[in-house]
Amino acid sequence: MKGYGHTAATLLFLTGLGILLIAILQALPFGLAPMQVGQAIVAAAPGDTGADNIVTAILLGYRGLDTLGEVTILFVAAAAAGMVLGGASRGGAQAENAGFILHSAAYLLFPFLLVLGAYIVLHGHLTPGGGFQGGAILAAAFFVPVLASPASPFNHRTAMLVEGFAGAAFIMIGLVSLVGSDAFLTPFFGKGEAGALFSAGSLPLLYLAIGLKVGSELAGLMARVSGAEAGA
Amino acid sequence: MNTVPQIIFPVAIPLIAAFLLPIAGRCHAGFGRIFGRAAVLVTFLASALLAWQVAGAGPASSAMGGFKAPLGIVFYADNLAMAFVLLLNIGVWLFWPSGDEDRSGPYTLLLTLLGGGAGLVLSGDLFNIFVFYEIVAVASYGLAASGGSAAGFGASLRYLLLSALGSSLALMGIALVYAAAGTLNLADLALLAPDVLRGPPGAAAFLLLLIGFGVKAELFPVNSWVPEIYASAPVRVTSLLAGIVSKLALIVILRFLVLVFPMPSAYGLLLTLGILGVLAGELAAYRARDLNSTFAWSSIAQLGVIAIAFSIPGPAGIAAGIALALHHAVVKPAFFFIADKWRGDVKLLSGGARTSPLVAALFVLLSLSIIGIPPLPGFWAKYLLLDAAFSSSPAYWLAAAVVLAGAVVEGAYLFRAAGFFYGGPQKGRGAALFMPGELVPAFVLGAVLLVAMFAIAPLGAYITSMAVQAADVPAIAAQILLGGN
Amino acid sequence: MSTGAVLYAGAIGLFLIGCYAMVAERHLIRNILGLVLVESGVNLLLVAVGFRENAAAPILKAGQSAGMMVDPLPQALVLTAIVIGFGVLALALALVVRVHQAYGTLDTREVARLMRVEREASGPGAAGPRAGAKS
Amino acid sequence: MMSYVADFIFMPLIAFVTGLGLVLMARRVRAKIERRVGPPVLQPIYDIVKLYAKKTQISHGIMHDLSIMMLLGGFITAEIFLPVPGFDGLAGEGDLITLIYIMMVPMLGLALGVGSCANPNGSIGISRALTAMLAYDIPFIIAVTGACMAYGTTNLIEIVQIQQAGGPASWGAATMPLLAFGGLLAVHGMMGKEPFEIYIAPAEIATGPMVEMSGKYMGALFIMQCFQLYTIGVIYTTLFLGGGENWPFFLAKVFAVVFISVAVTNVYGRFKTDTMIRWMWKWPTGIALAGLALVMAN
Amino acid sequence: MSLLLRRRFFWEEIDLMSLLDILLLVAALLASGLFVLGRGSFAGWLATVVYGLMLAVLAIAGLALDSGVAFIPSAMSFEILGRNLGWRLDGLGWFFALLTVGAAFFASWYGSGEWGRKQKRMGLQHALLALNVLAMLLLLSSGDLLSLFIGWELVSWAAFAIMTQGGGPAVAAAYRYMIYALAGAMAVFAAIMLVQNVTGGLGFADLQTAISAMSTAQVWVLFILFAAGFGVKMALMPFHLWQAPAYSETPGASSAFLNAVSARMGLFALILVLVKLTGLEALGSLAIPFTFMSAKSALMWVAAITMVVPTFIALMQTDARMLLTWHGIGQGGYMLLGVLVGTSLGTAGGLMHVFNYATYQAALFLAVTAVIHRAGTSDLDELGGLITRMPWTYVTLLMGIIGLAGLPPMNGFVSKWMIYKSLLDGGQPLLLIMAFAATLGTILSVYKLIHNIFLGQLRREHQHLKEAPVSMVLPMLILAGIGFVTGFMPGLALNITDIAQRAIGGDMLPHHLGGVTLATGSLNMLWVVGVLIGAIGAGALIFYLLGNRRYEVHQFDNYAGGHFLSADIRYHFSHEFYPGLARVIGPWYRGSIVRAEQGIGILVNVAGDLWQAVFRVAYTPLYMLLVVVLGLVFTGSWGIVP
Repeated sequence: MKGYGHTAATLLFLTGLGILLIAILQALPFGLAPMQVGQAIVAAAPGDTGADNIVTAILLGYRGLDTLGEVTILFVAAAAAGMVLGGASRGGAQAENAGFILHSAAYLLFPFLLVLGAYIVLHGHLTPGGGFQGGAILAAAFFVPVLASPASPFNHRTAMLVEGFAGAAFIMIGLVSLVGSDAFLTPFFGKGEAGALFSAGSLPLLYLAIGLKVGSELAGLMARVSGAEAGA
Repeated sequence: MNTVPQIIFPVAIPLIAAFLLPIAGRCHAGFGRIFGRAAVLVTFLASALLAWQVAGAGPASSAMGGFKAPLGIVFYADNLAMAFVLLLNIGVWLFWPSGDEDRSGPYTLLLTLLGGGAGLVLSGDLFNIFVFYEIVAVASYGLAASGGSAAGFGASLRYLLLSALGSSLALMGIALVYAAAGTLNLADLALLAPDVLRGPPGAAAFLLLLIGFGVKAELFPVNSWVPEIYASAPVRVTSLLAGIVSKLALIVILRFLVLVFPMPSAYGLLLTLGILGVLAGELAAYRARDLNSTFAWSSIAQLGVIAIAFSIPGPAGIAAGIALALHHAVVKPAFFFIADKWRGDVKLLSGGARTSPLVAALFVLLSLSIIGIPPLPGFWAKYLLLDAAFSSSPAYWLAAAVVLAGAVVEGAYLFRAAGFFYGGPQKGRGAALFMPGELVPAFVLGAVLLVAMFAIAPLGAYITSMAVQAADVPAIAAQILLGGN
Repeated sequence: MSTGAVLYAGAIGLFLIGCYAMVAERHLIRNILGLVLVESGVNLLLVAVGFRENAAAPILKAGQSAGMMVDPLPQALVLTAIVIGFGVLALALALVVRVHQAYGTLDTREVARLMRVEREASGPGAAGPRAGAKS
Repeated sequence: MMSYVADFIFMPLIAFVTGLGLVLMARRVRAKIERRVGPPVLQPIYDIVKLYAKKTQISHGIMHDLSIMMLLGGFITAEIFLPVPGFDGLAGEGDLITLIYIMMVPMLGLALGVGSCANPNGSIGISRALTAMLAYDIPFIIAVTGACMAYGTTNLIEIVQIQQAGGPASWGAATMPLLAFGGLLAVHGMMGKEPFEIYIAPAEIATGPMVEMSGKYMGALFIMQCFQLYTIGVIYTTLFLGGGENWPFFLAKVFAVVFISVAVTNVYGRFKTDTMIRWMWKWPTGIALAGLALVMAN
Repeated sequence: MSLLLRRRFFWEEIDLMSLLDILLLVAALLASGLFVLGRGSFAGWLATVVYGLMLAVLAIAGLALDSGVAFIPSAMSFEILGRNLGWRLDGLGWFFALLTVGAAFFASWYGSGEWGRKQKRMGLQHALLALNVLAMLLLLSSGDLLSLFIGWELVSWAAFAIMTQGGGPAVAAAYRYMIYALAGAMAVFAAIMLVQNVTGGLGFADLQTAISAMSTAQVWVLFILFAAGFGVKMALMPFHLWQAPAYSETPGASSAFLNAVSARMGLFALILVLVKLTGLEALGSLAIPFTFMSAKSALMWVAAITMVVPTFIALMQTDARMLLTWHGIGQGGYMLLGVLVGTSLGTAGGLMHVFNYATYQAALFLAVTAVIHRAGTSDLDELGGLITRMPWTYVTLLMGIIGLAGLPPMNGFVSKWMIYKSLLDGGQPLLLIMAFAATLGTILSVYKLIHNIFLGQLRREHQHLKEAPVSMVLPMLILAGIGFVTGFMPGLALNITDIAQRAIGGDMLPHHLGGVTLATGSLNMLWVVGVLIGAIGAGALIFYLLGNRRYEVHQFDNYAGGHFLSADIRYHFSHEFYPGLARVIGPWYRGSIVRAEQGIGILVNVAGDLWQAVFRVAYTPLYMLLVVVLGLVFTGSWGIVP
């Protein structure tokens, strides 16, 4: 009845849209798009930033502001979610500890997750991965115990502190570079030799700040959602 | 050719303040509010300083991270951008939530909104504009839900879904542009566009970007969220969204139109959406029953008018659009403040003028200005629009006719409401008695309108010079590509 | 089918499935999942744009010069887009929780109807200061 | 100025005397049709003198008296503006349109007077009289317009000269037969004769406007009737029958016009007000419009 | 020809520049002053005195204009958005300004007397009246199209403000007026922008160059926009529905002002734009294909229909004020018709009719307000026999209706005679016949007005009614007196209209104190009125000398077919006054235009509901999808077809 008419119409539109998109993409040459900026960056990245991982060079160097924006979005989303869920009833039944396996594994898993997360964050400029990916793993590290024993409340205070200071650190680094070479977010501290842990100037610092911020934010967010879920 | 590193301050200061605010809020309850207000004040001063510099020495640009134009991101500030940054700062300051809530949530969102909005207008890079647009979008989802009412959550969720889908379409548009042109810097694109973006991919890219950014700019098909959000969100958020943030999105669309897609199909698309927006807004507002939804529809219509203005090629259209945008930014929030105090069916407000004559008088003044009655600035904005519309192709004559017919319908429903205020015995529960504090922003805006009435000539000259500067593509391209060291 | 056609088809396929889920489905969670699918489709398209035939990943192997590399810029953009997607998703889920608590249902049409009923009911009656539940 | 004094005095007197003659003629014709002898020659004067000699003169207020003065004054002014052989009067100062409107002053005066008598029959009579005026005036005005368009002037003296230039062939009736005929039907209505006299017919509502008039008021109305017959007759002759080149011929034409109307009146019954309007707006108006079209054609 | 008191004295020395400035300054000060201290009872008298002062200033300006000065420039001019706005007063503007200030003078004098004291917010009404005068002066002295439009808007909104003072039904009528006025204003705005698009400027000269530079289609659009826009305020036929209820619901004194002058602003603008700037021959050359009519004749036919139909609608009204306002609409048709004939006689007739109309319409409205003040109602079925109680009001109403009907002793006759004469000489018989028919209709309906109010039986509740107070009767009588004096010596009024006619251009009308002497028939009111008064004197002599002494009888001493009259049975014929006519004309009143207006209202409602339904759908993302598909098709096709 009404529902089917509606789905039929949607399907019709979608096929139409698909055909049109395919037609447009045919016009764009696949695989031989003019890599004008990409080629220039690949050539200049090692010289400018000294980072092996060119994607990180772009993320923190050439398009540092994008990353700042990205971090802000995460921060805003977390703050908004916190505000939205702030009202949810905190109480709710105290669920007993999750099953034996999860409980014991959680504490076993915690150190490994921490080491892995830290490694990925610190080697962001060398190997694939970086602040965001590492941060996610760190967040998982802190969240698993909460899953394991919902009774023990997640320490939101410290998470919020870490989050705030890490974000502020990121911008401070940018502003400091502004003082140095009159352009926001310019990499400084020299480039160091390629491939070494302490190379690519201030990029690792930025990635460290991002890692901490993302870690604390996501952990806090997931804790609050699960708290709200329990309460609902 | 001046490069001004402080160009980043309007973006950086609010963001750093937003990050630190929860901490400040945690350690001392009252301090959170004061810290927030102080941050806005500092940003305003920085932006004012920058605006003064730009007005003096001409448009400034600065490459982020010191990387030359096509590679890195370049910020570009001209009079148009600075005007809207200042408008945003003043708006946030004026609509700062009243101090009763102690939670730091709305304050952080407002600060990020401030930073994101400034970045949106200043940035000269396509993807960077998308990121700042997302910041503004997420902040506005949060603020829309900050009312705490069930309807607020439902409305902002539906708005989130719609806007997120729009953003993905915009991202697809950016992908198409990048696939075609290989670069993301607006100035670079401006130089490449004539030969690369002319065909269907270019037109499709503009359409996707237009729909993506159109959600926030309340363009016709994608503004179905407007009535729900403005009905349920707190009044200060509504006035901020309706009055200022929607204008920023339109300015971004204008940037795309002027720099990257100066094609007849692009202008035609924006014109059709604008005309449909005016029709939809005015007619729906005529049938709305309570004041708040009336003004929600009418803001759709007004933004349709601004979209029509921007769709007129050449500096005249831009000048008209800016004038209309500034005027709407002053009038609409005041309307929402009045509507917030007089919720419910219009008929119940009869006799309102007796209990609060000043507010009724302000309502009439605002209605006269928004319809476009001569001595008031609204008329001069509409005059600029018609001047631009009539001097271009006949399609715009139709648009001008629609705008004029829209003004008549607008006059009809606004003065129907005014009729209730001034006429009729006071049968409903008495119109709300106003605590002076609550309506201060509305009266401030009314005063600004009156002052602007006398300062039309200088304002007009300033706006036309701003428009000429914004339409001068080669100069912008030169400033961004070469100026940024 | 050249790799390009497969990639583009995959991206657009994901996008269309996501769109269907967002538009036709009545369950809020399915809508949000549709949104995720749409975003992943667009991200895939963005990455596919930077693809080069037989080119290496944009990581320099310990000091040797850059060979024929894939375009790194879209990959950076995608990283940012993914994080943005995640942020919006988190907020969406938070809102879904609250909507469920408030209206008890997750059917979009039902929620829309309840909201309209509430606004009409609150309209004429509550002509005083806003009646919304102030938390 | 002095040359006009003679006109001021004689023109109304001539009008009054001719009017008496016309009234006498009307009564005699009616008597002949009803096969009876008819009143003596001076009967109209006897009536007027009898009415003025009445002891009780009932008045209904100052406006009632004023209306009598307006009545007589209006017609006297109209006579002065109406050129007759020998006396041009003030025709040079006021043209045909002025004359038509001066004729409306006594009608308005009568209406005000009857209104102030506070008798509903009177008011009903006046409402019917005004409706009748609306009915017959439209064809009359079409005829007048057509004539003026044909002659190219509204100055009555020149109209008469134009018609007399070529003898009877250049009379209005000759050059514009349809207009003349339409005008005649309208003039018949103006005189308030039989088919159109519902508003003053005794049998209808106690003589309508005259219900409260008695004594010298009724006398004044009798005088008005004389003036009315004379004025309408003279206007018609001036417009369509070549006006007065010499007295006997002029009087013959005036008596002929009134005779046609009087002859017709005694044969017909009486129209109701709305049928009168429909008849007047159908036949005379149609004919006059056709005449006007002819005039405009050449 | 010489003006009233032709002495060459000090006006050369006065710096002409400041005359218009003084006028505008005084008007502005009065308006703001009254808003501030409007409460006091002296406010009314103060306003009257100031209006008198303004009349004096205008008189001096008239002397200057009469001696050949083209216009009186004003120091006030702005340069906004590349357009300069200037104000200057030319003959045409001066003529209408004189009427405006004159009508305001009498209205405020009337309002400051006892009538004013009984009003709720008389102070506000005085202030709004002053605001209206200021707005009208700004409109009348506009120097270019933009200041004309600004003045136009100010006038329509000031009129809206003064209309809402009546409360209740007045607000609804004012709301309806506002929608009409707004639509008209937007049409004018579009027209002005069209002119600026063609010539790049907004001065009056630009309009003239634009007319010649435009294609006929554009000139047609311009003509229709200007005629419709200004026609709304003048209540030309299709846009006339709002005027009667709006002007009759306004409280007494201000409604007299509105009726006398406010609707004529539309005529001023029409004359200024269509007659003076565009020129009648240009309008005449705009032929309507397939017919032998041109734009000018089309507008004349509209004016003619506006003359006839409202008059016969007025005939059917049962409320005195509605009857008069419907006549106001009808009289507007006369003025426009006169001006459009094109001959100097026609223009002079049209302009003089504006002057005459202002005098007797104001007097009539003040008289009806006096009746309302005393008897409490203006419903013609509730009144009767007031002549014995309110004689002076009766005299004013009598002189007013004679003027309105256009009968000899009063000035209304002179201007109507000139309009008829110009129609006759201009070869327009059908229009002349319609004019005559309208005059006949007016005579019928004004008699109904005076009969139902003053003549017939006096009702029991009105036995102890007193005459209206002196402060109300005096202005009425003076207005009626002006009507009689300008009727007796039309030369005075014609001298004033000369100044306006000289400003319009075209040849002047040779006239003398008594009227007009033309080859094809002349009018000398000195003789006509003199002889009429003499003859009435003779009638009086006949009445008083011959026959016995008259004595009055009581109202109930009446012939009633043997029935004894008493106070409790109603013995007064006023309801459905013209039954015969009603049976014939009745079916013609189908109210087709009213239904058309409601039709538009319903259309907007349905469209509004449709658009709202579009937004209420739950699946908002579907729209986005829809638009993307349509957009891609649109852009795709565009791309393929370069």
